[in-house]
Amino acid sequence: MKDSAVIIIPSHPRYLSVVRAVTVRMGELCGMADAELEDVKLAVDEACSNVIKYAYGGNTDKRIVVRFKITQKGFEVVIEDSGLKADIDSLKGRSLSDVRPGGLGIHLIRRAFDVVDFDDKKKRGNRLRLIRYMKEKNGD
Amino acid sequence: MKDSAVIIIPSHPRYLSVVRAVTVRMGELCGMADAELEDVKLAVDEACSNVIKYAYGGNTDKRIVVRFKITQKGFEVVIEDSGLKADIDSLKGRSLSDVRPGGLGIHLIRRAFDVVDFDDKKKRGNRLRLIRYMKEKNGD
Amino acid sequence: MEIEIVDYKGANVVVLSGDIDMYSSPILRKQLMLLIDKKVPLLLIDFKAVSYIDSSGIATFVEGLKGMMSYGGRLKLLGIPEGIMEIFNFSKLDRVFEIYGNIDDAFNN
Amino acid sequence: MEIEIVDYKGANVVVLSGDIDMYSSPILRKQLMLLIDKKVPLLLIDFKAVSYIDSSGIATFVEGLKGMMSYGGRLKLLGIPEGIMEIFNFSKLDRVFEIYGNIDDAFNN
Ligand SMILES: Nc1ncnc2c1ncn2[C@@H]1O[C@H](COP(=O)(O)OP(=O)(O)O)[C@@H](O)[C@H]1O
Ligand SMILES: Nc1ncnc2c1ncn2[C@@H]1O[C@H](COP(=O)(O)OP(=O)(O)O)[C@@H](O)[C@H]1O
Repeated sequence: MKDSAVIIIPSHPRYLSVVRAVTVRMGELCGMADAELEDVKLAVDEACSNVIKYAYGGNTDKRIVVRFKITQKGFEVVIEDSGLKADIDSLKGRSLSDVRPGGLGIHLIRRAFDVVDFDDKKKRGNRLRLIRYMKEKNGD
Repeated sequence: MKDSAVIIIPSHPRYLSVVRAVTVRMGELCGMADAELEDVKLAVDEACSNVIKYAYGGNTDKRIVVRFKITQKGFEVVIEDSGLKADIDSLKGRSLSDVRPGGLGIHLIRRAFDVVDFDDKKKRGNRLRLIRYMKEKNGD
Repeated sequence: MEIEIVDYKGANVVVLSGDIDMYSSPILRKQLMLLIDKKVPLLLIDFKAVSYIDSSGIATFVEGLKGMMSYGGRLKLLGIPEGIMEIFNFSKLDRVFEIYGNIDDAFNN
Repeated sequence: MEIEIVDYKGANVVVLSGDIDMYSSPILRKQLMLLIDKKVPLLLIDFKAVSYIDSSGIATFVEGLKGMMSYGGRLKLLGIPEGIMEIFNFSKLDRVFEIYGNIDDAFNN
């Protein structure tokens, strides 16, 4: 299991801090700068919050599995649940000029990750795949 | 899976920072104070370092599974590997008055946890069970 | 997240610290709504020690702002750290909130 | 962990920051051994910005100390944060190392 790690948490908001901590450490291992770490941490948190809210309808004792993978191309995060299937069409945030609470999470996820994709092959629940391509570094 | 979390890492020292981060967050959820958090973080790190060194003989692409559980009684951490069985008799640190490199890890683990126990029932590899009993808090 | 409510020249200042996320924002929401239900004319939110905010935290302030605007109250945010300001900018909410550098600026403007 | 080697009145100061663990201590060990192989008479280790040390880090300094003692060199530790001092105390190594509050004390004693 080279260059990957998995964290499994209950679907309770109090464990989101655990996921954030793992995300930051994995991002550091991937060589991310502070601003990138902040964006990626927020995005993974938002995706897990959405699992709690929508896939599990607020049920706090289900499981969320978050896999991290550091590859040549970048940083990959896969978030799995066994809750209600996401309706891909409803998966859009509000227009940012429409000021109201909510609808911001999806934008924050898309801002941090180049690929944001639900895996159709998963039978029960959802598997959301996030990939952030890493820019080549000077001198590397 | 109420009040528990699992982190799975490769047996490479660079992932120890991930385990430390999870340990601290879980300890916080358990209500630990800063000094306790430091002790527990160090102990879990030492136990995982020993898995890399002894159970896996320095092999860095095996798996380490660390389970955290917050119970009424306290904080439980279970560390599993699929490496060489630990020889329980060799599992003692040096005398602290014997100054030499090494032999400190076991002491640091025992300092933080009330129970430090290998599970005999595990067939392949090791399952180390660590429990720290939490003191009742005033007013709780 | 920790919440402390202090008085500054007669105004309520909500001093926040730590992470505002889906776990802590309902607690924050409750505190804000207690003040808003009392129709406080001015509410200052001190962000200096906030280390993190997610969309549920942002949503809580949008809700608070709408609540206060309904009776002509003013909600002012101050001391927002750079990383958090960046999220207000991104979500275009920097145009909607009154944002100040420090408590004096917030109080006097 | 970051390592910076600076000069202080002709002495080598190894300024460390971040976490010293099983991942970073081999890197630290290599740096110390380069200096010790040159038989530097005095080596100051600045711990002020060290956030964490595990037993592999401690072992690295024990090894460094033994290496320096073999030729009469002196290894001095300074600015050790409280939480880290606690581990030196627990392991009874506070009696073995020369430990100082700041760089002047370390240099002058
Ligand atoms: N994991 C998910 N499963 C199902 N629906 C989701 C999921 N994540 C987001 N959605 C849908 O996408 C919409 C936009 O999500 P988001 O931008 O996070 O805003 P918010 O959750 O604040 O409404 C949500 O209102 C919801 O309908
Ligand atoms: N997970 C393990 N598997 C097998 N043996 C172990 C394990 N952990 C510790 N040991 C044994 O216990 C001894 C003491 O461990 P420790 O106090 O961590 O010191 P060190 O690793 O620095 O020698 C080790 O030298 C080793 O023989």
